[in-house]
Amino acid sequence: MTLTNAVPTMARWDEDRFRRIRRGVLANWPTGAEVDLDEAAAYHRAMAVTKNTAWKLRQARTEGKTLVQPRAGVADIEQHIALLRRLRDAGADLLPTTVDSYTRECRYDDAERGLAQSRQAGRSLLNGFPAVNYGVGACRRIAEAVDAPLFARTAAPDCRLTHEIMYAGGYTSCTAGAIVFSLGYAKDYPLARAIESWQYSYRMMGAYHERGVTLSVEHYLPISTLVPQSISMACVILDSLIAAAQGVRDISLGIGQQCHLAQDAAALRAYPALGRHYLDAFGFNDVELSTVMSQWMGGFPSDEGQAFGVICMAAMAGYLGGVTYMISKSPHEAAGVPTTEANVHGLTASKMVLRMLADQKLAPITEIADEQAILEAETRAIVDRALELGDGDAAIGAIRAIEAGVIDVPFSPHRSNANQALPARDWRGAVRLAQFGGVPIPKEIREHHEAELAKRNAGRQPRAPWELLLADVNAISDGMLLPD
Amino acid sequence: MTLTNAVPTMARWDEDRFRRIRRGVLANWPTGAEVDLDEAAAYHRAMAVTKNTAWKLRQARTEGKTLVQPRAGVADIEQHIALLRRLRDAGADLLPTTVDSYTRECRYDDAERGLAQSRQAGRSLLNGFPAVNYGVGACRRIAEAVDAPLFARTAAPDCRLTHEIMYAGGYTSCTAGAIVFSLGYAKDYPLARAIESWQYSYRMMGAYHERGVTLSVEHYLPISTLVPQSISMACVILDSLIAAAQGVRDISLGIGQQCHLAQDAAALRAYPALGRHYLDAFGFNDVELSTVMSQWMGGFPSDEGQAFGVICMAAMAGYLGGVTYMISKSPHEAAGVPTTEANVHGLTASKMVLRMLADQKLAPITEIADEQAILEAETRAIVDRALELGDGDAAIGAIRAIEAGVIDVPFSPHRSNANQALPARDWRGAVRLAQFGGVPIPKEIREHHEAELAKRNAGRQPRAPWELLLADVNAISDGMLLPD
Amino acid sequence: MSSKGTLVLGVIGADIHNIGITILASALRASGFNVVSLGILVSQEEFVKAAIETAADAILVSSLCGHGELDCPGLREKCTEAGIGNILLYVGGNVVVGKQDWEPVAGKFAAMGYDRAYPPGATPQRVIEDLTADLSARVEARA
Amino acid sequence: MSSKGTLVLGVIGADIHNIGITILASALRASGFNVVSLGILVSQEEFVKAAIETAADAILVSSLCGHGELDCPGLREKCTEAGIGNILLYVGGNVVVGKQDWEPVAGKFAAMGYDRAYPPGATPQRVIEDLTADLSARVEARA
Ligand code: B12
Ligand code: B12
Repeated sequence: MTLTNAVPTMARWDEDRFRRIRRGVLANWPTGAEVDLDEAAAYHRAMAVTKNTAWKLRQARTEGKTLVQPRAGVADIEQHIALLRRLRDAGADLLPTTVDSYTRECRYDDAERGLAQSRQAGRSLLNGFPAVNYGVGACRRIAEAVDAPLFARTAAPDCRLTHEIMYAGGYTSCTAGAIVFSLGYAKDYPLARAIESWQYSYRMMGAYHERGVTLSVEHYLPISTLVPQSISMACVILDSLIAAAQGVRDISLGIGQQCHLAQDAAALRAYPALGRHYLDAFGFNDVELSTVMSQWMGGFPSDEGQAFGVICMAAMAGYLGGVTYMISKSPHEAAGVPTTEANVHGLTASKMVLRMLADQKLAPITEIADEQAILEAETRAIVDRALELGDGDAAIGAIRAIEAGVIDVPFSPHRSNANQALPARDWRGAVRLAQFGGVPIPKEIREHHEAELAKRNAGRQPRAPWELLLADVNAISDGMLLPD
Repeated sequence: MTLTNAVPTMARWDEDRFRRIRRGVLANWPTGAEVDLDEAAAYHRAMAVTKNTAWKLRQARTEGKTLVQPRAGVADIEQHIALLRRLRDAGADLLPTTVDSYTRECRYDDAERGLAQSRQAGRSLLNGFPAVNYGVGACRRIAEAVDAPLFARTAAPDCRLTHEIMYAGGYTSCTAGAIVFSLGYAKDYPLARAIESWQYSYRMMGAYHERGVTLSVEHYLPISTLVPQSISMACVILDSLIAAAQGVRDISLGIGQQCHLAQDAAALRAYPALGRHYLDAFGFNDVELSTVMSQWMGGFPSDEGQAFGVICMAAMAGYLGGVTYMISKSPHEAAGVPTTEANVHGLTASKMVLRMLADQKLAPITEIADEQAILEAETRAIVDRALELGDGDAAIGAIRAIEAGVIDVPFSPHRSNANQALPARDWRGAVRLAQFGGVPIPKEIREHHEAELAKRNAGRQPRAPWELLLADVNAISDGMLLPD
Repeated sequence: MSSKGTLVLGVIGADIHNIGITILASALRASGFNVVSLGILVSQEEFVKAAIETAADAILVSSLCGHGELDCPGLREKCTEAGIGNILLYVGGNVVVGKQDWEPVAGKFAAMGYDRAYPPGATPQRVIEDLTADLSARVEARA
Repeated sequence: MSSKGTLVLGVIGADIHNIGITILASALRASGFNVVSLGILVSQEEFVKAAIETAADAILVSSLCGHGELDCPGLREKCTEAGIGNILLYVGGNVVVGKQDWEPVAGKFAAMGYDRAYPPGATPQRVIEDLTADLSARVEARA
């Protein structure tokens, strides 16, 4: 799996390079031999269009509907199929297959061991479905067992073989992003290598597109607990440029819910125009854009009622933000992988709120406009600075921006992350920056952050930003938005 | 229990009349002998003020907080106490004691039988706590076992003995209303008698007040599935006038959630000024007013996730309406009396949403103002007409208004109810009237109802109002606001 | 018989939940039954009396409030005493207190002599189908 | 000893959940421990190596992703082989897949040789109290 450590540009790979590296990728586990791109593209073309994510998302956008996708993945394929069918019956519009942690880290031998031990124990010891170990045929069995688009939910700096297997297996979308997954999931995986690994995956999707099959990606920064939405959005936009350059033609721009209705909705409302702006600037006018929100990605309350409160607030924010689809959580979130029933209830609660609100055709709440203007200005400032640093190249720019702390993700485990920016919630629970580090937030907005944070701290014992942040991190799981 | 059938006026009873009737009331079941009003008032005065509902509501109003009260009642007192303690630990601000159906109907011998059979079966065969059979001492045991205000949740045309026992037993509030409970809970109990029976209860609370103890009432029309909020509100205001006239000094004005955010919030926002207007007009300036919302009182979805969706929407509406307190439902609502855990989860979900929203200090959504103007005009039209019919007397006016169909409650089981008004949801799910019957809705608003309903029906097969109503009644339990 | 049959419908005991029977009555009427609705707070005696007076084919007992185990036993016996022991008896609503497994509950009501018992949220369609089947089975049996 | 003790902390296996240990590390430091944080994706070998190099008093293994049953067995044995068999071993996070009763799970990790195992959502306070107690008990035992 030869990957250079040189700084990659965003330029589209030539066929040769893709083919050369591909041999190594597919050789990495026996099931790689099952993949034949032409045959797989034909398989997709023969599939009902209703099973294609891009088609389904386009339909939802046209009808102004919000779709819901839960997370789900277990070690045993029969149980996994049963789980997906139950979720589909309960109203899931898009069906997930969450891949286990070993597979994410390309540790297929460990996944094999986990699979064997799971079979022995009669329950899943793996936290997801080890798709690579199962191979293409097994994935197609899943695809043929359900009547909705399938989503490969895996995330790491290198998901190439998983993508090969699952896309050939009839999946039509995946969670994605070189930058977002490096900053969210990696410690010392070099950024340059991560970008190349993702360029491979994107090029592969491009190859499908050239064969008449549109595959979709969902970009979002998974470590979103208190990361300002603009920082997430900037990463997502850069990843989207990198993806589009390789030929990806259907992208969902994602955020994680932060439980502040106006700010969450504002991010979702800002996304389409922002995304369009940058993609068009690079000439990617034919890339279709959707928006997606993951329900609260921080520590969940262990009380199941409170968990439903968070879930229903997410649905509310998604509705106000006109989101295309939403990834639902369950009342078991704090405890562990949910039972089927708990998973279903997270889904049905979300859909109930979405449906009831959709009928009411509410105007956006007044607070959204202000937050949207702020997020737009911030995101543009970060992306523009990154592109400037990269001399107009999104890949180079992203790496330099991270190294310069222009992109700085609080809590990122990645060694390249600056860790100088510190967020905090303001007096109304909106996420602001208490320390800006190298993040180029425009001056007036900086002052706004400071003023809103000052209102929160007014009349209280002064607290160190770090201390405040700790309290804020635990607040939702303790049952509130702002800690007392 | 001598009650006349003559039309009662709202005039305050003289001591003599109260004392005379009281003997009969207390003689109705042996535990009645335990009640001594002076001793009971002293008991209340010695109680911590934090256990007084009026005090707690005033505090909530001052702090702008929303309190939550679940429903709960089982046959066995030990289990009932354990249940209340658990709910209190989970954050219930006001503690309920839901009284069983036999007690509501004054069938204490049947309640006794239900109690005996419950003990035998080791589970509650009664749907509530038979407070009269237990008596004053038992109620005080409950009051002393918990540290929050206790609410007697009983409802019927005649709750006099239950009130005597529970108020003497340390309870400080009850669900109430001659008009609302006649129309919601009775078939052929004469309205005049119901008013007299409630005047007795109110006079009793007045007697406590004169002894330094403020007891509270919660007025709301329990049959609220699709009853326009203005009709509910008119009934509640008339009941409040009748109550205040006998000396009640703390009243909560209630609605049932109808799952339309703006309309529910508008009703709650309209209430304080409307209530103040009428109470002041009659000189009851010293009556304190709160607002209360019961979460959706129609058929609940049996899917527990969907049920949480409804519960969280209620919290959202309550927040937007600035409600003083809310009665929470549980995910078991459609199935039966909830387990303790299910009850707790309905409570914690509600509180989570309320807390998260409170921190965000949102401005009212734009749709509220229009709905509020409509509800105010409608409610005033109905109440004014009723008072006119009663020559300025709320009791006489209420009876005549019901008989004239000026007050007309869809689905009411009461034989005096006209059943000519038919509601329906409009294109955005707001509840309108499709047939007005004798309800004096002002002309422009009438036209507004018609126009909004026409938008819903535009381009569809014409349906009879009754047919539409049936579909609307089942919609929420089927998982949506507007049926397809 | 011009109608599909005469049904006596009511809410038993101290129970006041009348929305379900309102919906049910209108659906049953629309599908051709002759429905005699007694409303809420109906005693067993009133059910029997109405069934005799109207020569009803079935009694439909609604019990939502949870007191079904207290209010429903004995109705079959009262019917028998009154000479209508074979009348079709249905019960539905939320017939017991709390969320319980349905099978044992159904068994209890069968043992009380109810021909059919319905779990919470039974749809009018299902009731109509069952009534149609049960009543025509009886007509055939008599023929 | 100027600090309350030296702790090696990390997220084991293929697990990348680092927010918990970030919080935990900062709380432990604030309360006087010397914390060596290895971050995410830490192998058993790395834990042992770091413990030896820093002469650590305890190893705190975080496992959120659910693979605790696969990733955690054998660490005690590796410690023993490396000559630090008596080191205090804690494990916490969401150590198994799914919402499970805690008692049996705790038993499993005790059997693997962990001195303490924590259910989901353990607070730093509790960890600090336990560490303080366990480490001072050891000091006393040695004294
Ligand atoms: C609305 C309502 C009320 C209103 C009733 C207004 C009115 N006049 O009708 C008010 C607020 C007054 C009320 C009061 C009480 N209620 Co109530 N109420 C409800 C609620 C929310 C909806 C009922 C309803 O209207 N459903 C809609 C209709 C269309 O559906 P349905 O009634 O189920 O009927 C359908 C089918 O079941 C079927 N069906 C019905 N009967 C029959 C009979 C036969 C033979 C057949 C074949 C079919 C059939 O056909 C109908 C059409 O599809 C239910 C919970 C729920 N289901 O969500 C609780 C519920 C029924 N109530 C309950 C209780 C305990 C009470 C109270 C004792 C206390 C309280 N909660 O405040 C009092 C009782 C007073 C009394 N004396 O009986 C409990 C019963 C508990 C149990 N069985 O374990 C329930 C289940 C709520 C709960 N989970 O605790 N209630
Ligand atoms: C945030 C999060 C993520 C983020 C992580 C970002 C990051 N870089 O940290 C992202 C999105 C990337 C992610 C990915 C995945 N996640 Co995740 N994630 C969470 C989540 C929502 C919150 C974790 C968190 O930050 N909590 C807040 C911190 C402060 O609390 P904490 O971690 O519990 O730590 C505290 C205590 O537990 C204790 N503690 C922690 N470790 C230790 C160790 C010791 C020795 C002691 C004494 C104490 C202790 O101290 C901390 C301070 O109080 C949890 C569910 C939840 N808890 O709500 C799921 C959860 C942990 N994730 C889960 C899973 C399955 C995954 C994925 C496999 C798939 C997925 N769901 O997408 C991938 C895994 C990737 C991988 N290779 O491991 C599951 C694990 C399932 C299980 N155990 O049964 C959970 C429980 C969600 C669920 N219910 O399904 N996740």
